[in-house]
Amino acid sequence: AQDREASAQSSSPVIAAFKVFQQELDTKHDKHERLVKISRDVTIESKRTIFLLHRVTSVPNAEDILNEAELKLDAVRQKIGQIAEELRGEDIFQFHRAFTGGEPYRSEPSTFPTAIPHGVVRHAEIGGPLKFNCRSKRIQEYVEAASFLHYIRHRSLISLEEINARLVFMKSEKEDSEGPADALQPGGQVLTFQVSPSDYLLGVADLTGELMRMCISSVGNGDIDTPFQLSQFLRQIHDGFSYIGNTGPYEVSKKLHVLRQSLGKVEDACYALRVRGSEIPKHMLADVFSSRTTHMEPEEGVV
Amino acid sequence: AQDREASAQSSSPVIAAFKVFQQELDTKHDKHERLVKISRDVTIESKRTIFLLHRVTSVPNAEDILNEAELKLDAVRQKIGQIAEELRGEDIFQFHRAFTGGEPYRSEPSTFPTAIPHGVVRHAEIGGPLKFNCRSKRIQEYVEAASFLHYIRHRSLISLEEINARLVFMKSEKEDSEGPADALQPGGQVLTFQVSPSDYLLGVADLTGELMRMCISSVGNGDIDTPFQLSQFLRQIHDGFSYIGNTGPYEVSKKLHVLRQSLGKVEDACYALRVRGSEIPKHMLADVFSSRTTHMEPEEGVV
Amino acid sequence: MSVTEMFSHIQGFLSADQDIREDIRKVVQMLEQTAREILTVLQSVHQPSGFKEIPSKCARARELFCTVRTTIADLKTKFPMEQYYRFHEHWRFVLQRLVFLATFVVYLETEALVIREEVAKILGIEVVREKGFHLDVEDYLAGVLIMASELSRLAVNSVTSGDYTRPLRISNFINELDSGFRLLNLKNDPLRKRYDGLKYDVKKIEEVVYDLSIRGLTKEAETSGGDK
Amino acid sequence: MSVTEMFSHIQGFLSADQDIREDIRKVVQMLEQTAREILTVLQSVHQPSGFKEIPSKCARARELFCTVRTTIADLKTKFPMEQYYRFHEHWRFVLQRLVFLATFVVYLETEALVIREEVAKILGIEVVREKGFHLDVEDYLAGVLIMASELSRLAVNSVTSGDYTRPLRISNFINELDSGFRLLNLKNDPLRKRYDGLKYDVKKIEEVVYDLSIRGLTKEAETSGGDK
Amino acid sequence: MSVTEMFSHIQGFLSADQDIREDIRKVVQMLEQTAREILTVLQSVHQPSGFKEIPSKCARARELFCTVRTTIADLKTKFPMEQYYRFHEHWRFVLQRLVFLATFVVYLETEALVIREEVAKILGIEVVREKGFHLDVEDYLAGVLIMASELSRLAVNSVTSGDYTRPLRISNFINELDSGFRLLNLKNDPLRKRYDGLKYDVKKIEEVVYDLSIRGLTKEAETSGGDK
Amino acid sequence: MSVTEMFSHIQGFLSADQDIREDIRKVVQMLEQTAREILTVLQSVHQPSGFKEIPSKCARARELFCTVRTTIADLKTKFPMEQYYRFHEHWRFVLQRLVFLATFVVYLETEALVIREEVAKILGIEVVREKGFHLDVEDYLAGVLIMASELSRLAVNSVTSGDYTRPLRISNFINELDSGFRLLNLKNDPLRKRYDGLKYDVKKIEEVVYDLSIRGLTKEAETSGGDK
Amino acid sequence: MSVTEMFSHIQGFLSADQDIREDIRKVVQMLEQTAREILTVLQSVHQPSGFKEIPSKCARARELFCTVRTTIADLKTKFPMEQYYRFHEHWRFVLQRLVFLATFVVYLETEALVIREEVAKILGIEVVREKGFHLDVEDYLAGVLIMASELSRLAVNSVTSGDYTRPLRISNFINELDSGFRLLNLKNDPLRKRYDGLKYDVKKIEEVVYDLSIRGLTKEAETSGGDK
Amino acid sequence: MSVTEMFSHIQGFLSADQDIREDIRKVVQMLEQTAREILTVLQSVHQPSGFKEIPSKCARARELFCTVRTTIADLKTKFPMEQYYRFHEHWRFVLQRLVFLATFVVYLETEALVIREEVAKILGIEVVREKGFHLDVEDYLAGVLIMASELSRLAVNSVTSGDYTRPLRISNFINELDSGFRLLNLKNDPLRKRYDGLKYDVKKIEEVVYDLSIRGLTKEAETSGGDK
Ligand SMILES: [Mn+2]
Ligand SMILES: [Mn+2]
Repeated sequence: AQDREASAQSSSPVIAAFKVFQQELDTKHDKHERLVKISRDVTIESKRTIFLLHRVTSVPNAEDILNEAELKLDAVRQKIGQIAEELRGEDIFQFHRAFTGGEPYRSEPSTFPTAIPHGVVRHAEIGGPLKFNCRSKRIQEYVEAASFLHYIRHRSLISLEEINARLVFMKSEKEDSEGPADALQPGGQVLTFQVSPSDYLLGVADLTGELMRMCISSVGNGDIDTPFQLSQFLRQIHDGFSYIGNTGPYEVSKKLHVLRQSLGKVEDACYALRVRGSEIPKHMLADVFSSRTTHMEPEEGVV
Repeated sequence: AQDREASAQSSSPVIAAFKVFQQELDTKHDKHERLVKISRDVTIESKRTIFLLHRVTSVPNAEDILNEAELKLDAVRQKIGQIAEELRGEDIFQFHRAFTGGEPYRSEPSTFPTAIPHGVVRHAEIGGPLKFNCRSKRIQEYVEAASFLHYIRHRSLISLEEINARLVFMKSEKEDSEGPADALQPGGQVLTFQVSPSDYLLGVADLTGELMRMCISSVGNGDIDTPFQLSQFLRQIHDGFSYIGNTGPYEVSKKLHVLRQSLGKVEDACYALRVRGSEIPKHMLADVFSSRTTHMEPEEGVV
Repeated sequence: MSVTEMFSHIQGFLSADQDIREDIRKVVQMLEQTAREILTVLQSVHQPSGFKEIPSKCARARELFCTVRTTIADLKTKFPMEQYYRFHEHWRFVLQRLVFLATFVVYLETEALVIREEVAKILGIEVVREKGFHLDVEDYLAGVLIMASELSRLAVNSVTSGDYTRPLRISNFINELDSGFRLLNLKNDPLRKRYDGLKYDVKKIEEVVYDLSIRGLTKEAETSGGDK
Repeated sequence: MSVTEMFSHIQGFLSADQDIREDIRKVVQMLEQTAREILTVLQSVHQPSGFKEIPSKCARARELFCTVRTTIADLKTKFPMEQYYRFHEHWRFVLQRLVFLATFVVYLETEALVIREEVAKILGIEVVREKGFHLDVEDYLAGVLIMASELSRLAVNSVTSGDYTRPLRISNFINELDSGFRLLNLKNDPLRKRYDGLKYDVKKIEEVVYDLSIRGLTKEAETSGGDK
Repeated sequence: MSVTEMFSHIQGFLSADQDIREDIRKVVQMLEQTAREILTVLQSVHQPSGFKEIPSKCARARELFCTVRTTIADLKTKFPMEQYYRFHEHWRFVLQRLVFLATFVVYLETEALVIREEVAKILGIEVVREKGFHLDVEDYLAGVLIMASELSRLAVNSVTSGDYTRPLRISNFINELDSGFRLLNLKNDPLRKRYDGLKYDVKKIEEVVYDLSIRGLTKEAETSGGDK
Repeated sequence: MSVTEMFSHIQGFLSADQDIREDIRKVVQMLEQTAREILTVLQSVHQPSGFKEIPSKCARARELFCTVRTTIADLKTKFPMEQYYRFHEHWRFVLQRLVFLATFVVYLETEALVIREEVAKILGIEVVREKGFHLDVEDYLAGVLIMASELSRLAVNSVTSGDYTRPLRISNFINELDSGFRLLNLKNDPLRKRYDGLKYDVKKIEEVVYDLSIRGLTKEAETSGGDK
Repeated sequence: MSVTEMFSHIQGFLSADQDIREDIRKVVQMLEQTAREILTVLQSVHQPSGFKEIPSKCARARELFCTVRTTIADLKTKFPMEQYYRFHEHWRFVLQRLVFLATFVVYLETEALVIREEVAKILGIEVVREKGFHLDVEDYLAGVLIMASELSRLAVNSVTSGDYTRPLRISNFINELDSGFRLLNLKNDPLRKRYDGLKYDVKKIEEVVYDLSIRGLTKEAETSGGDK
Repeated sequence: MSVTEMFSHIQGFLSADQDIREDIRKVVQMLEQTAREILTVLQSVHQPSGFKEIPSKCARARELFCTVRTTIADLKTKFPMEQYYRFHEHWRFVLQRLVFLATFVVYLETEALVIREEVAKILGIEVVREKGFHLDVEDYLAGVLIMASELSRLAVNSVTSGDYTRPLRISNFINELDSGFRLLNLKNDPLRKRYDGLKYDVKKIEEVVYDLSIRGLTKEAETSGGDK
């Protein structure tokens, strides 16, 4: 559509230069659109996994749910693999590129007042479209889901290394458009995706909210061990975050407040259990709950 | 509908007391609703008058419009008379009552931090429904309209006393439900409505925005005297407000900024006229415009 | 009159107004001070040992209300009475606090809701608008709602102090209050917002009564409470 | 059509819109009034004496729903139906309250969750968007969640009134609701926030059940509750 | 229907809504693309050489409006028509841009204000709400105001290109528009704000006319402009 | 002096100021680091096993306060002392945290409120303004209020750990603090806001004591707690 | 020292502080009053007739600065000097206004930038921090920037009053100021924000000069302005 | 690995990152300083006498770009090159300023748009991402847009200096730029926002050309401009 006008001016070197820019920008935009699409799925599927995992507190056979969650997370990892693949041609060594935008330094320049002045209205910074903020939120969502599953399985905190270890991909076959020659290169075709420490940290911070929800549900379902375990675990995470304090990324301090509230709710729940439990001996307590659980099973067993 | 439950408890002195409160509050609410309805008309009609007055710059016979505006304002005054009437039984000497809410001290307690603490969430101040904020805005709107008309007629600022002098009402006849005996009382049945100095001031502040619009329109319509007159007048008002500074009601300082912008726009318009006018001798300038005006008249004359 | 003259004229109005407000603020600060003192006196009822002292504490509070009356008398002199609502915001907050304190004292003394007329008398003010410095219904009701919240706290602390009958009486009283408020057609105003808080107080007290019920302590209470 | 004519014509449109909103507001106020009355009727179930009266109270509430249907019928006449979402915000709040009241009445009558179709019928509105004034899924769910919170309060007060079976039944019901909500993929919207509150209702009810269990009152309940 | 079934059913509703919004967004992006292309075509009228090409450029723009109609036709299929206002925000901005472009094309062709009915036809949509995807008055007026601002720029560039008659014609046209808007009782909404900008456009054009007048270029224009 | 010379001169001032602030920021970061370490040490009291370790943890915290004193001594050298308030904002936050930590340590050791003079000594600073780097009353009070909130958490966790006497002692302590604060005439400042939070802490702790009372656990506590 | 004693003691501190602030506020209000009067005097230069009166207006303003000096002398007595920055916020705003007024007076008199030392003398305060109540560099610069903005207004109004030479002189002055500011390494603070505004003033004045140039009015100015 | 260990592990990462950022910030401050100096040199072109000095000023600016290259070379050593985008935000702003300055210098020298490759060379950086520290298209375009705004100012000041041909040349140049930008499919990003500002620059320059046209000064310019 723009050809006509453009051709009229095609002699101009400026227009010629801008045609090159047009191509470069469009290529970026397209890749960006693809990445957004893929990574949106990462969010959605991670959120669904978390939702699914919450059912663990109310069904008799948790293992089924854990397996289903594992499958869902496999699919998410596939998507992350696609992102890595997508970025491979761009920047062969590091894949931070598409995710640095998620570092706090973009959205909150006020933490670095020297580098990015505020007042200049017309001279505000101009960002490339590829380094946007939301994508790393998506990776944080994956961290949240993966660490939630890990906690339910192992009752421990997954490490950054463990997270990253599962984000190593073999070159996917569908990319054959680049020619089979690539695939023949010996040993080189391994893609890795590195979750940044900040994203890991923020994902773990979000995890605490889910753990709090799980604790409340557990109490609601008569599970008396989980809350105490959770309060211990949450306290450790809370102490960890206190230790990092305001040296971490900007959002951490914001999330610290929510984390503190979650911890308070879990501590309150443990307190309530203890106080109520104080009225009869402990062994009886367990009886009470086990009888209640069996009482409820028939209904739930159908699911 | 509530009778049944209420009757069951009618023996309770608490319920009895609350029935009294119910009546008192409902009476207030009803009066409030009526006042809101009347004073909403005050706003709407004042705004319409201002709108109408703006046409003065574009039509040949301004007098018609001024008379129409005068009629509209008479109607507004009627409404204000109704408000005064409505409040008469309430508070025989002063009618500030229904309008104090419009004083800034309600909406912005921060200016009086001692009296009205902020932090106490559950103990926030509780206001009666009758003293709400918007009503004096409505009176300000009337001040704006009345002073606009006055300016166009007399090229001067209407005083608070002149405003209030036109808000003296004889007891309206429709209130005969109160018995004719009232009407017979000699000389006593005069109602006055007092616009507060703050409302006057804020109305005048708003006037400046309309004057700026009028100035821009005047330039647009080739009127070269009005802008210079207006800039003089606006400067006087601006100096007046500067003189009052932050000793006035809270909103004044907020409006001062807008006022300054309006003055700047008017000064720019005068500047533009002067600069353009500098290119030919003054008497020719007048010719140019008068020829243009006649050129346009035939079309507009139809309206 | 020139524009400049008109503005100095208006400026005169404004300064006079500011002076009045300054005077009012000072008196209101004194009222707040006394209100805080009364509160401190009454806080002791939440202490385990506090129940026995209720009569003496109430007496002490009543004394302090003398000071309140004197200060309010002073406040009345600071502005023309027919402009009550012009300056209402300045004392509205403290007035509601004082209503709370007055209703709380009377509740402690009689376990009944004190009527508006009585509160007005305690504060040395009028009920009817036309008569001068008066107590608005809304301010009265706001004070009553603050008291309701204090009573939910009292219910909790009564149990701690081993008094199992008081929560039941408080529960009845609060339920009656709640029914009363439900008769009112509250608009979307601050009073409505505060009334929404009453639900939490009702719920809290219901839970206290529940705790007593399930442990059979209410029966005990009924028995022993009969001779109260 | 001259420019002037065209603009006069347009002015007509603009005024009409404001009038519509004014009309809607008035009807919505009437709906709020009736909703409050229904609530007052139903509140009595929390009273010790209230359980026996449930049938009569529900009947009374059902009567008031007639008024609701009439008022909503009136509301429908105030604007063209295809502009439902243009004015949705005006009645969203009261609609959710009415859903709560309807689901609560039906729960009290049948101890079952009333489906959306049924609620729509009680309110005299549609389920399917295309058919006109309808009940959005989100509004239905919001109303259900308000009811859940009311039920946790009911569980507490049942015990106070000596009814030990009701909490168990409520517990089962709420657990089923909770399972249902878990099936939904809620975004981070107001509904999600409200749903998070459900967990606390579940917890509260569970604590009541627990309190009954450790005292052996559930067994008593099962025995005596059999004849319900 | 069991609670579980019901909730699965509801989940379907919620997903569907998100899908609709996603679909709408995509089509709207295509509309924005075409709008930009039309703008590029029309921009050339500001060039010195551009005036002669107006007919051909308008023709080209008209062709692109075919694409607009096709895309809007596609947009209409993405959601049930009675939910127009549910999703209005998604296309409001681009719709106003398209109105601007349509009114600008027609102005260039005929130097007259195109009425809403005609704009609606160019965009392939309705005028009357009831009939489906339509053009709101507010959106129409917003588009007209964008055009007014473009015309003030055109007046300036006409002079640069040596066309001294066009500014006079634009001046009359804009004055008529301004009179039209004065008939409207605009609230303090975005439209009012945009309308305030019109005064500056009027002023700018008037200054151009003034500049021409004092140099006697308007008479020249009247003479030479007669053969237009 | 030319304009250029004057501005170069001024730039000298500005750079010097920026350097000072840079220096202060670095030292303050170190203080924050140490404060975080002390907090980590003290957090362990919330652990079930933490009560026995209180003495050793407090001793460890006391050691870290040596580092605090050294760092603050360093901070004092970074700017002229009469400009304390020029740079106050830089360290105000961490200073309040340190006050909290100091008052918390002393509370854990002695269950008493440490006075300002003592806190100043622990931090190695002055009490009197004129003497140099000092502890403002407001900062001291802010720190005390942070501790109050930590104590309400401690009361909860004590019960979880099976210590039923501590909440009673905390309750008394907090009530005393509350009475103290009621003596203050706080303005509408951050401190006032924080003080409003104290009411919630008081209420929270009262509810803990209530929960213990109604289950007879306070008597148990009194018996077993007698030998404390 | 008991908790009560300690808090009474602290209350003493707080009252003293509040009293100081109250005293400062009163004096600052007087300063604001005088500043407003000076402004009113100087505003007249924007009037068409104002240029001739510049000398007499400046003289009048100089007289009012005597009052300023007296009032500031009074202000100095209200607080211990080493706490200058503790209360800085109270007078910072008015101080910047006064700097603006002083620099503006001197500009009108001499068309030159007055240095900080001179401004300090006009206000009767120190330049060097250590010596007492002084003029901070930042406050001086802020005042200068307010003046720059006033000058851009003056350039416009000069033209309106038929003085075509003044804008040229203002343009040179402002450009020099701009170069001066470009020497400064401003942080992201309020000053930086205000400095960004200077760019707009520069541009505005350049456009005034442009308007004069293109109409040959600067040459006219140069001719007639030569005898100035 | 315990939770504590894991967090100190992460803390290590974060500190390392902070250190790098601190280093980068310092170098970036130096770049900003030099950029400000170049700007001061180039500002003189807006002065009446400035046009003759363009060559010498450009030469001086070119010298300062040596410093820029050295500083950027230093910057490159502060972080691993493959993490360019990790730290991009720190230098993005100053880089865009430097691009502006480079394109402005070249425009003054040649009146042509300097291509990205050339700008990269002037700054001593790469064009291709893979090769190291490079110049993003977006940053290049942003710098070009800042220059466009500076050119609109230059057009105004050219007229003041009596150069009537330059505005025409600038107008053509800017129009070409505008066409170029319209080819780009800009998303809703900061670049898009800044591009929206270009419209104002185009309009401003059009008005300057208009002013020249209506006074017949363009013809004069064309005649005398031919020998340029
Ligand atoms: Mn989450
Ligand atoms: Mn207005």
